[in-house]
Amino acid sequence: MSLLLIALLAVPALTAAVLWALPAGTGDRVAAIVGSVVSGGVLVGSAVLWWDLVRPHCPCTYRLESFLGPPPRTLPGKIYAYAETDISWIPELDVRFHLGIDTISMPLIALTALLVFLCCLYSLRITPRAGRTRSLIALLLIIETGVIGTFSALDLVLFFLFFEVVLIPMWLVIDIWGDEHDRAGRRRAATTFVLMTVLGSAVMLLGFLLVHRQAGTFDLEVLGENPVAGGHGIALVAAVLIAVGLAVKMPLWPLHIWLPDAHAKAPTVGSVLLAGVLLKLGSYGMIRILLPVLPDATATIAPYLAGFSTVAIIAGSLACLAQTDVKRLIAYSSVGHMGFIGLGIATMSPEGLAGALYANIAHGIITGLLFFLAGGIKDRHDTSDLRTIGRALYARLPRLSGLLTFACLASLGLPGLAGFWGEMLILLGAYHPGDSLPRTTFLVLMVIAGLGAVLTAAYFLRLIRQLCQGDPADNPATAFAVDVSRIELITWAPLIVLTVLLGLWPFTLLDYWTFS
Amino acid sequence: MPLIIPLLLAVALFCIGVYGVLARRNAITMLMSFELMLNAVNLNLIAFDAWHVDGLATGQTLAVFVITIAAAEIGLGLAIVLLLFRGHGHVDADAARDLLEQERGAEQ
Amino acid sequence: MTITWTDWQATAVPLLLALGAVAVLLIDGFWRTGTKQLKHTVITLITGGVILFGLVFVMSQRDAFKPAFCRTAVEGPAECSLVLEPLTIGLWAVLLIGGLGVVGLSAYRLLSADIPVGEYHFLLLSALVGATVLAGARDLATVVIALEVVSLPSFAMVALRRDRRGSEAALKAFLVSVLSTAVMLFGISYLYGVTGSLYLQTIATRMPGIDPDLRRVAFAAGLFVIVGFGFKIAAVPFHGWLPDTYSGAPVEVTAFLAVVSKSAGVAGLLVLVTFGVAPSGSDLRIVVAILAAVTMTVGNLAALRQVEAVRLLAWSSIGQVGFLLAPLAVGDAQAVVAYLAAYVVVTLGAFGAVAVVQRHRPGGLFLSDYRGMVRSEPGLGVALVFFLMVLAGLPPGLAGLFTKFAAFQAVIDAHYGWLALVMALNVMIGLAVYLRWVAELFRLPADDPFSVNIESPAVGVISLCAGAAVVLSILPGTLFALAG
Amino acid sequence: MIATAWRVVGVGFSLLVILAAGLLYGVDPQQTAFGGSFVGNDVFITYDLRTDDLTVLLLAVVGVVSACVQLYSIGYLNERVASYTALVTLFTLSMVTVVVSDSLFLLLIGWELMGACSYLLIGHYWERRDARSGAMKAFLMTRLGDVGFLFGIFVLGLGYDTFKISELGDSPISPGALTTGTLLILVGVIGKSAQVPLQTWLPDAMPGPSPVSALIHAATMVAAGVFLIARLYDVFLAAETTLTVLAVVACVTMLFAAFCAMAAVEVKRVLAWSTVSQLAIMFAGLSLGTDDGRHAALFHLLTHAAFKGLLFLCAGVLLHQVGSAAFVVLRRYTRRGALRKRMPVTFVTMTIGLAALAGVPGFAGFFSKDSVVEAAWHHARDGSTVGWIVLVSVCLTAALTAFYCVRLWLWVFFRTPALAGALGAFEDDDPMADLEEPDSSKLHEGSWLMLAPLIVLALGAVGLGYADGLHLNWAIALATTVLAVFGALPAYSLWRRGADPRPVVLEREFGVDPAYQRVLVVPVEWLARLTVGGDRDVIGAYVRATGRAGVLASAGFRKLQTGNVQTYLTAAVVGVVALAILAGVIGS
Repeated sequence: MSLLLIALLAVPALTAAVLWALPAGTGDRVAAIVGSVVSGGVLVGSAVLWWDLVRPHCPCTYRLESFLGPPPRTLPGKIYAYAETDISWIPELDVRFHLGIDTISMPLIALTALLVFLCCLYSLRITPRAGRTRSLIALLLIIETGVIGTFSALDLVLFFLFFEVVLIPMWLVIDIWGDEHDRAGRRRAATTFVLMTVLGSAVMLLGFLLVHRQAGTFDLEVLGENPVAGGHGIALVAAVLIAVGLAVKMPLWPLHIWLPDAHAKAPTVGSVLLAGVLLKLGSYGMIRILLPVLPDATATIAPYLAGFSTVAIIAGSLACLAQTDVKRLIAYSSVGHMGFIGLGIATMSPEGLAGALYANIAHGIITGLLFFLAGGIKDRHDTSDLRTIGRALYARLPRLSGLLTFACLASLGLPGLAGFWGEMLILLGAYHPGDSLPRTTFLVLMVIAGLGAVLTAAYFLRLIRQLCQGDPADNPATAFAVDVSRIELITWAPLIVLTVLLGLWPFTLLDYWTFS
Repeated sequence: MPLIIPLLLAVALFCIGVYGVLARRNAITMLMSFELMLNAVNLNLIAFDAWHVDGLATGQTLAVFVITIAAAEIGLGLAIVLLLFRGHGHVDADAARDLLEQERGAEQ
Repeated sequence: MTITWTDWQATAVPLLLALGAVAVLLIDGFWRTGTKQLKHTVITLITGGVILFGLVFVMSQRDAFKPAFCRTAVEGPAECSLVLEPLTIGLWAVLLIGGLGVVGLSAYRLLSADIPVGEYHFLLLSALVGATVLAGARDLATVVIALEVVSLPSFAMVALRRDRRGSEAALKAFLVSVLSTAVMLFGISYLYGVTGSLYLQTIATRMPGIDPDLRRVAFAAGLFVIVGFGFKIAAVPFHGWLPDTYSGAPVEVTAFLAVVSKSAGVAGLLVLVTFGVAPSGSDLRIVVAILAAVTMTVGNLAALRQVEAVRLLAWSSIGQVGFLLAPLAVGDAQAVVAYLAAYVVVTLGAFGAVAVVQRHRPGGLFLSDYRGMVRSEPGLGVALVFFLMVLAGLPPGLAGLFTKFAAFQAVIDAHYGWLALVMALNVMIGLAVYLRWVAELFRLPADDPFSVNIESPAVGVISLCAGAAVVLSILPGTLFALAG
Repeated sequence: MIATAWRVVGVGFSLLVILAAGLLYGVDPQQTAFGGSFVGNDVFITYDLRTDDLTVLLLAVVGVVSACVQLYSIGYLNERVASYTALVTLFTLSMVTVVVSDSLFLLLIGWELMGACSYLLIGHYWERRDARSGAMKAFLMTRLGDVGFLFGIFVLGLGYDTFKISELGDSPISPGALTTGTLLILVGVIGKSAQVPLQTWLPDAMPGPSPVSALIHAATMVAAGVFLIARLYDVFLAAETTLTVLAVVACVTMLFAAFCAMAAVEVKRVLAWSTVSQLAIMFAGLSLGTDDGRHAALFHLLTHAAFKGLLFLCAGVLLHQVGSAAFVVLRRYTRRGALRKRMPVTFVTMTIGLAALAGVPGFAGFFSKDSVVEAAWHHARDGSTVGWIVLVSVCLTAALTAFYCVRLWLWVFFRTPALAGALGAFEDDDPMADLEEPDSSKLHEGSWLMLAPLIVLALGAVGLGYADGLHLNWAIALATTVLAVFGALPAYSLWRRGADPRPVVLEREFGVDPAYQRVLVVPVEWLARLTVGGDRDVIGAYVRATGRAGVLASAGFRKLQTGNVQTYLTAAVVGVVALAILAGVIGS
């Protein structure tokens, strides 16, 4: 099935090329349709791939056993590749074109495919004011290629490569289709985003090269078999470099500074992909590379990683409490949530890792939904500033604001919705972290993170209170033609359904991630 | 004659040449300073050649080449200076400043 | 007495080029009848043919080892002045490709009218002769002479238009270069004095053995030699002449300077550093590393705010040289050649695009003149974006990415951590530089979009470069296979 | 259309719950598990259900009250019905989940869903500021408790190496872990049941619709804390410290709340505070650590659900018909006895409810409270300090309860003999005190949809006292009755004199809320502003500074580019020297 995986990578990119080949004037609508069809195909393909992956025959799943009893354990983050493609690409540099998936990366790939598909679907009717939908769709597809590639790369250089593929398209998306009222602002946001990320990935590359110097290979499978030992010296340096590089992407406090602007200025689809998918590259990299390749060194830096993550949780939540812009607020909430994920990874415990992975998915879905909703509100009011929008949205847009409330509740980790399991497992992981880690530190961090969860609730309720509730009398209701249009409903429905499903039935996913 | 004397002389020549290149504005003078420097080199080469006597007189050979090079350089240099004079009406090296970038649309 | 022997195949390419040069000169001189176009075309064809033949020959000689002008040394292996070996092959290939590209860029109706065709091509070929010899040279005398043979024609080319700007540009380049030659020769004289030989390998073998008092002298001498090349490749702080000369010379000549003469300089430095003057572990390599760090930083930073296309390319080429010096400092010839190859190809393309715009747009010097080209001139715009991305080393410009990657790897493997960090920083700055241009290209044109029908030769050259860059991006292995 | 559908669903679901309770009655305890997956080596997350008599009891309570409330709401509410009914139904569902779940995680899900529903329902009238703030406050305070609850689950679950409630306590556990875990669970309980120090949200939750108050904030959700401790009773029994803490909390809370109720001037607020103190009485019963203590607590839970639900519904009728439940407004109608005459059913049922609350002999509250007292007495007799504390404070609370019940009853329904100051007593906190007489002719009884539930619950408030056989300890019964009378008399005499002295400290409810405001909310807002400022002016400043530095450097290099070739030459020569020195330094 490795052909299928390669197709998942190639098809979007080729489609993008084809779209650009289309004449400029025509084909905006066509482009949207083509994009939707293709990304839909990719979604189906990833679904097939997933099904094939978890089929009993495959050695990297334990679905059957999990009904019989405790499934076998796997090392956290270590790849048990399926649908492999392994071609020597640049022998001089010891770079291989090595792709493959396992149960860690598959859900993320599916998530990517889903979100891109929804974005294209959304663009069928609702497009940024700048027009040029053709290019927008093409860029979205290229981003899809890059992200799926990152999630399926089994070679450090390849990982780095796909990691970089995403940058320029996203920069263009923000720079061209961003907030049409604030030209300089969106330009600055885009540039800050791309430059910080590039610096981060360059630093990460240094780490990879150090790993190569120590281990003599870039191949994740080989490195998983015999990781770089030693918690100090070169290994430590490499771990720090890689962690910093990924932390920029993730982003962890205090490297998060590019995020609020980028999310706030980006067009709706851009924010959705940024928050839903791109941030996951960082956390995925940490799980996929740091833990299995540099276990000892990671153990050395884990407490600091956890500390910064906790700071991120608190700082993000506090920052949200003082925001006056919907999109900025949601962006900062991502900082907090990614902080939770970072904490989960830093615990190096099975619970924490499973939680982090689960939170990855959940955050992708919920925040995607949130940004869709925020985009809807912004399109209707032509601003995302709370004070300008006014209050009492319940009166003006009952359905939309109802959905917003739902999404907020989901995002603040209400049990029964997707957000809960991730955070719960992460806190559980922090309650008894990996053996080599200082337990007391993590207990303190757990408590602080718990308070952070309360703060999260606080700012989301504040948002609901300031935006949805309020006396219609003193904000005269502007009449809106549609509350929630059909396309919006179609686009958002899958996310809503998934939020509920993942909240009520976590077991299917959790069974994939049985670490020891 | 100890080796050191010609070497010191060469260094002195070279330094004078460098001074001339940096201090004098007239292009022709600068070319002459270059000549001084190259001759310092020649002096060195000859001296060293005399110092360790190897089979084929490498130093002297190179010295001959250097002289040739100097000739060629001066030839071209004079041509360029001529061109400069035709264009600018003077041969002051530091007065030729047409090629500064224009300040236009610095921020678009 | 000593007998010297020669494998003439090693000298075939330079000889061929020299013959071509003479032929061109003669044709130019004795051509009376016939239209200007015909003459120009013929000359172009001859020049191109000669270079192409040389290229084919070089490619046919892959992984051969053919020394020339050798004599049995007193101790150790034979001492040779010119050696044809994989490294030489790679460098020659790069140089010849560059030359070919420049010839293509200066085809009929591309070369600005007030440049005499014959001289131009003659000078071009003779400079190529020097460049090829320089890449193969293995003794200091040959190096010096070859270097001069590269430099002097290029100054002449700069001044070839015989106007104010040209003369000034030539003067600046000339003065700086002459000073550099003098300094280098001074250094060489001391090297000779210390080691008693001009053969690189002999120097390399004797260098460790010299008595400690002379060690500092030897060090200073090596430093002078390297500095001489520093002028040539415009490493900071020896770069002052470059932006002015680039903006003063005709675009084709600028392309020549940026591609051929710069590659020649790098080739010479590479030969010097790897073969004799700075054997691994010597402090001189630290000097080169420092040069690299300073050069890339200053170059990129200065490019950050440029508003003229050519000047931006000039400064960014300084930054690129910094990146070239990094693997050079650790003596990784393979990485250097690969980087050089990628750089040559895309720089040719970029200059081609710039030439087109400057030719068709009155006073089209500024980045703002490129606004919206992706929409109005899709082919050219996309190609330019691709070239810039290769220069920045980001996808889709995989050729640039992997050559930078190789540079990083070389530096890291040689334990130059600090240099690697500086390079990482510069990747960011460089990206910032090129993004400003890319942004202009992608913006919607405010007024009069740039749209013309481009001359077919230009289209040919640019699309060739683009095609080559694409191929190199898909199969970066070929880049690294160049130098064996 | 949708609204009707939801109404049908809601009522149907409540009836279903009642049916389930009926079917399960007397059936042997059963457990079923579904789902489930291992996370790590020692965490097995699964959904388990269980049924036993505790389940049945709670199911019955939930079913009946929610059925009543659903019916009542049909008459009570006529805007945003769909969302309202849906949420009430969802709430019932989650309460049922809590009751039947045997897995701590499933229980947590139901537990917090209840909180969410309560938040949304309190905010039902989101136009009103007090509703908005009340809702937010309620959610945040309970959430704060729930974090503790979650940590408690971690400690206990990992301590006992299982997250099945029915298996907790089987395996050995370190005493430290046990105490910590139970205490953390207790935090969650305190938050949910509005005990000190997290009590302030319940009175502020009153702006919600009265049926909601009846269902969530009186009968079921707030009682979930009691249920939870009863469910985990074996674990708590093992943890002495926790029980003592619980006892102290309970006693403080019951008195505190009772005092606050004595000074409240709005019917629903009085009832809210009384709910808090009644819950405290249940906890007191549990804190005794004896079986009959537990039994008494659950008995009180049952009766309390009936009469407090009833009272809230009555208040709802007043609110619905009169438009306000503030004493001062009601007084206007009362002064000519209008209220009593116009709404006889409400009057009668409310009287019954108040009687039950005050512990008038023969009514349900009387028996349940006595059983608590009796349990406390037994425990105290065995020489337990906790027992004594509980005994004393429950008795005191009985007196105070009688006081505020009588006060409420008299002031709302009866004209004062001393007409002077009859109104004045409440004027000071009344915006429109000098309004002319309202036209009480429009005033009339609520619809039968609303009255039927009243009657049902009233029957409960009377009859449930005899639910588990009639066993009466005459001495204690006498004592409590006397105490009740002692509490009632001052209220009566004050009312006769038309005076209602309200000590400031009581009116301010001991100033807890402002204190929280000052200690928690203000600093957090301050910190928030600090963080944003930090991001903008510290971290962001670094980024901006980097950019600016780049620009400046670039400009500087352009300045160096003088165009004068000799500058370049000089720079070069200087560079050579500098390089030599630098490399020399590095080399040596």
